[in-house]
Amino acid sequence: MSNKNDTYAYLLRLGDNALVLSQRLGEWCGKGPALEEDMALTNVALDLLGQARLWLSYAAELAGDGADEDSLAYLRDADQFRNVLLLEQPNGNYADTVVRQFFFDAWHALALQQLRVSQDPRIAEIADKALKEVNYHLRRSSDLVVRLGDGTEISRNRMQAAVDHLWPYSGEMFDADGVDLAAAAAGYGFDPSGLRTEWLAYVREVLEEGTLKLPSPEAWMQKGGKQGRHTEHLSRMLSEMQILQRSHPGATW
Amino acid sequence: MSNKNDTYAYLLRLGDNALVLSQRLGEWCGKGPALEEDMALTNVALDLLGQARLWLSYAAELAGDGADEDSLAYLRDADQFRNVLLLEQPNGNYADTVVRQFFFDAWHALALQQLRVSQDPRIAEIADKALKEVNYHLRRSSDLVVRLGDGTEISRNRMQAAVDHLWPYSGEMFDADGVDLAAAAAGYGFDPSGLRTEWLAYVREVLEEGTLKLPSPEAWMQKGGKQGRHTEHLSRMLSEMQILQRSHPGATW
Amino acid sequence: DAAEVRFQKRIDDGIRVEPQDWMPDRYRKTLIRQISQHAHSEIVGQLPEGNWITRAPSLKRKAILLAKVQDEAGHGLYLYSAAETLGISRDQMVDDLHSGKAKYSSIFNYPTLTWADVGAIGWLVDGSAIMNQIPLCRCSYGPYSRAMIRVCKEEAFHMRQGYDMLMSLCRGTPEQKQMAQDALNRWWWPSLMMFGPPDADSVHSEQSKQWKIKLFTNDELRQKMVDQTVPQAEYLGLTIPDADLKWNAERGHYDYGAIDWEEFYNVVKGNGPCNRERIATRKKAWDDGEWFREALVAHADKKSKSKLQAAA
Amino acid sequence: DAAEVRFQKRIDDGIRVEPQDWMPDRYRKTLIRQISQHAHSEIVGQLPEGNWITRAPSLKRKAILLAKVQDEAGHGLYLYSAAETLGISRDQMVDDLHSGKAKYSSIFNYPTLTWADVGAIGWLVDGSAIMNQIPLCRCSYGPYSRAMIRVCKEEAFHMRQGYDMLMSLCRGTPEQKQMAQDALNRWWWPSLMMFGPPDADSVHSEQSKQWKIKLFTNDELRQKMVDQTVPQAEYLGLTIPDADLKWNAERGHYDYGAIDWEEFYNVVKGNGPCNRERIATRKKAWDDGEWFREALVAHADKKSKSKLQAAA
Repeated sequence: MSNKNDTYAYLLRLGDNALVLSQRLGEWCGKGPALEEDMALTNVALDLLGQARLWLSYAAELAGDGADEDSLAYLRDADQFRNVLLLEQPNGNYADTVVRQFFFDAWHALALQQLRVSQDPRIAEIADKALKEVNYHLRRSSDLVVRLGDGTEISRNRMQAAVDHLWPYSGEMFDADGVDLAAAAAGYGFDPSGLRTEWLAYVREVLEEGTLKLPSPEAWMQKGGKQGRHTEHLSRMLSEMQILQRSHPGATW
Repeated sequence: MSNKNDTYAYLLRLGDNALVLSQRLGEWCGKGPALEEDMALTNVALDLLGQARLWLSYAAELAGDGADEDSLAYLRDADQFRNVLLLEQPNGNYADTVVRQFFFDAWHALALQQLRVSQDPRIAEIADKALKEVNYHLRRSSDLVVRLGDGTEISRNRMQAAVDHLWPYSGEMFDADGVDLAAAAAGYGFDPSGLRTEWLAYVREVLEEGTLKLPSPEAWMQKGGKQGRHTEHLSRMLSEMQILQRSHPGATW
Repeated sequence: DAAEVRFQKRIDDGIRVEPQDWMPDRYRKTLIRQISQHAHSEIVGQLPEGNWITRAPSLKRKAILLAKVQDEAGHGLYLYSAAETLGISRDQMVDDLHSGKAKYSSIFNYPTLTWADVGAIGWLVDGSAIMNQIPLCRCSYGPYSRAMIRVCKEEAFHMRQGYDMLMSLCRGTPEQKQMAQDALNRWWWPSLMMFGPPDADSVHSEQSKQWKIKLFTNDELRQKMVDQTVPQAEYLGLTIPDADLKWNAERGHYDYGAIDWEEFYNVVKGNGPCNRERIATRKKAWDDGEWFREALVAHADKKSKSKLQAAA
Repeated sequence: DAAEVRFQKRIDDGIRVEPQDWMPDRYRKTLIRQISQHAHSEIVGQLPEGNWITRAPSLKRKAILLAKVQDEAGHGLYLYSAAETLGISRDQMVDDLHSGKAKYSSIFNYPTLTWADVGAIGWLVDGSAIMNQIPLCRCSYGPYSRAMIRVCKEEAFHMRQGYDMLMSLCRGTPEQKQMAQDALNRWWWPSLMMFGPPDADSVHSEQSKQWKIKLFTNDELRQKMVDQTVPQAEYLGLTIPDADLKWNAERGHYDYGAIDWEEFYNVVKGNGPCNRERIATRKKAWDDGEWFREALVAHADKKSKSKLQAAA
């Protein structure tokens, strides 16, 4: 049962990452900077939402207390969410949205490669499906980082500001705690600290191509999201997301 | 009982006007354009909140079904709110906030003068107390309209844009329906259409002193708030305002 | 004019007009107006439903809604492309939308006040849209007719999803059912107005019919919509807000009450509840995105220059 | 220096220094730093609690919170005025805040994550603030001491309100009580850090004591705070997150665990959870308000000109 609890906690992180980022992307709907971009962004939002549903449904099964994807999404308070802080940061201008996505996609692809060979076949299966989508997300966000970085002076400045501003939220993705180590030891997950070198190398390469500067890898990093200590943004996001379920307890939609 | 229902509906309008505007003003807290202005604005928010509590408490007593000020504020959906559309409009830039306040204050003072001689002694008492506060609100917002209108070119443009943009929401305050006419007939309320001439004269005078143009009094006016048909803004405002009560049914705070 | 006669003859023979073909200037202009208006409606139409994406009450419904709004962007894209074949640029069309010169469907100037409105839009608004668009799959201008075929397939799907959403509400709690009824009350009349003014008052109609870019009259389509929708409402257990609505066995159609055309023209004129906001939202998105679009162009220029230099 | 000796003698005799009096430059600078930092703390301190005004769960609590945040703005105002008597302008102080040159209390770089945090701030943060400020009511600089008297009265009221808010939560549902415990867990250590570094590491202290602008050491005040708070937590039924906390009968005080000073210095350095956001929020408010402030000045200029003309 302790093992099941660890797996549950592990799945929540994967599901909440996808759910929270998808929710943020959904805020852009109909308001993006170009029609094609709107559609591509919604595609990413949809992929992530689909992944969130798979992770959370599996978590709900393990919890086995009548939970389902919706009760997990709509009836937990902010301190029960386990996404990394990076993903709950507000959309800001579009440069902030692109950089947030790029930092996460680069990690997400590496993470899913690990999970694809998980000893939990259900996790491996979800990761395999998700990886195909995330490879596309990463190509897209990397491409945007290059084009917007090496675009106009305005776009370079906005992108560099976004990189600098979001950088302190990038470290948490590699910060292993007990839940991660239990997952790695049991073979259904991995130790995220092992991904940092590869992530840094990739991010550095793409930023350089976009004429952007990588901030110091030794900079202080914010953390807490994976343990449920979030920024002030998450509870506001959830108040909007959850209001209907909270206002109509027990209703089916 | 039909009479009691009419009075209840009438009180909700008074209470919701005060509550919704107070909620909007609360969003500025700590973020206003100058320290003294922040404090004055919070004063107005506090006055309105106090008035809302008096009106809603009285309404709850009439409802007599265990309702109280908090159940009315926190457990009604948007279509049960009866405030005019003007007051739920977003804060915008500070000019929008000032003009929204000015249009309402000018009506509010006239309305409370009527209600102060209501044949319902409870209404008369609340109105008498509120009027003292609202006279100050009106002096303050009128003064700001003059100073910001006749300030710089930028401030005049912003103020005129705010006046033009909010103008179509001003007519609803004078639009009498069955609830108003029942109140006027029974002597506990008044017919709001009777206030329009005086309101227009006052608003015109202040705008002129602020070198601002009065839009056409014949312009098309939006309405529906008094009957529960709101703009898209209200439900968003309420999702934030109500989230804790909705998430913890039955809890005491 | 001989060319016009030949043009009309081809249309009468059911031959599609293609971009490179000669066409009368008025045909081109009418189509640009019609197609761009349709494209703008898809783009502006994202906003009322998009208003509920962040608040969708289940993850499944959220996914359906996201996909739907994305489809609308896609429809906008095909339709802008179809209009571009007539010699107008997308930037020009966007400018015309923002300046108020071009119109979009007035229905999107009504607010979405509850979650049930998302269902009602799918059922009624997409329902009316399909009724309008199915005949256009056979219209005389090739690119438009092909775009319509693709659009109609997706719209039919959206309509079923909207109906299904309302079905859940109508089988749910009393509050949910009330939400559905309230949405029907608010969306019914505007949906009927979507077909445009009564035939008697309709401009452009005769010529458009002859050119086969309009195949049924407004009133014909409106009647079809009423006939299709009444039994659907009955099945949901909802009441259509029209005291004059009743089956007319003689006509084989439902009779329905008088439409408030004053409201219609008023909303068209700019006085709807959301006209100002819809355009302001789109304009802000466009203005805020300017640096983004400029950067992509600047980057592409750099790349093509460096390719040229490499080639030289 | 004879003037300095006379100055110190007056202070030793308990005579208040007033703005027009001669004072050593370092006294002036130290006070400007201390008072403006205090003023900035009031202003920035509006933000974490202000975060919950729109979500306060009852109208009564909303009114209390609004009034409290307003009081903080008022405190900021008196304190800026007190600092201005020392020859610095408010605009200069605001600039120094925005540029990062001036500090504010690091506690406001922690986020308010639940409603219970509002109560915890009142109880613990205002509690620590009062502990710091009560002695300052007797400090040597007149305007500062008078501002402190007024501030302390209101802060004591805020502290009681915060405690009362937590009392409601602790007597409420298990979720509410958990919320209160979680808030205590997160705010306890930062509140103790508010008194500043341990005496051994504290700069400025000796001279400030001599000048009577600091009357107790950091550690003395911190001990007072612990002693006062432990029984209050017990009464609420909450557990202070310190395994080493226990009554020391010999000392007549509570012993408490080691404070993580690395965290403290890290937050002071700018790495707290909200440093960047707090300043960004204030700076945005200031920048967005520029047209407003300029307009008021422009209007006042016009009025005084027209008065002059009328008089001429």
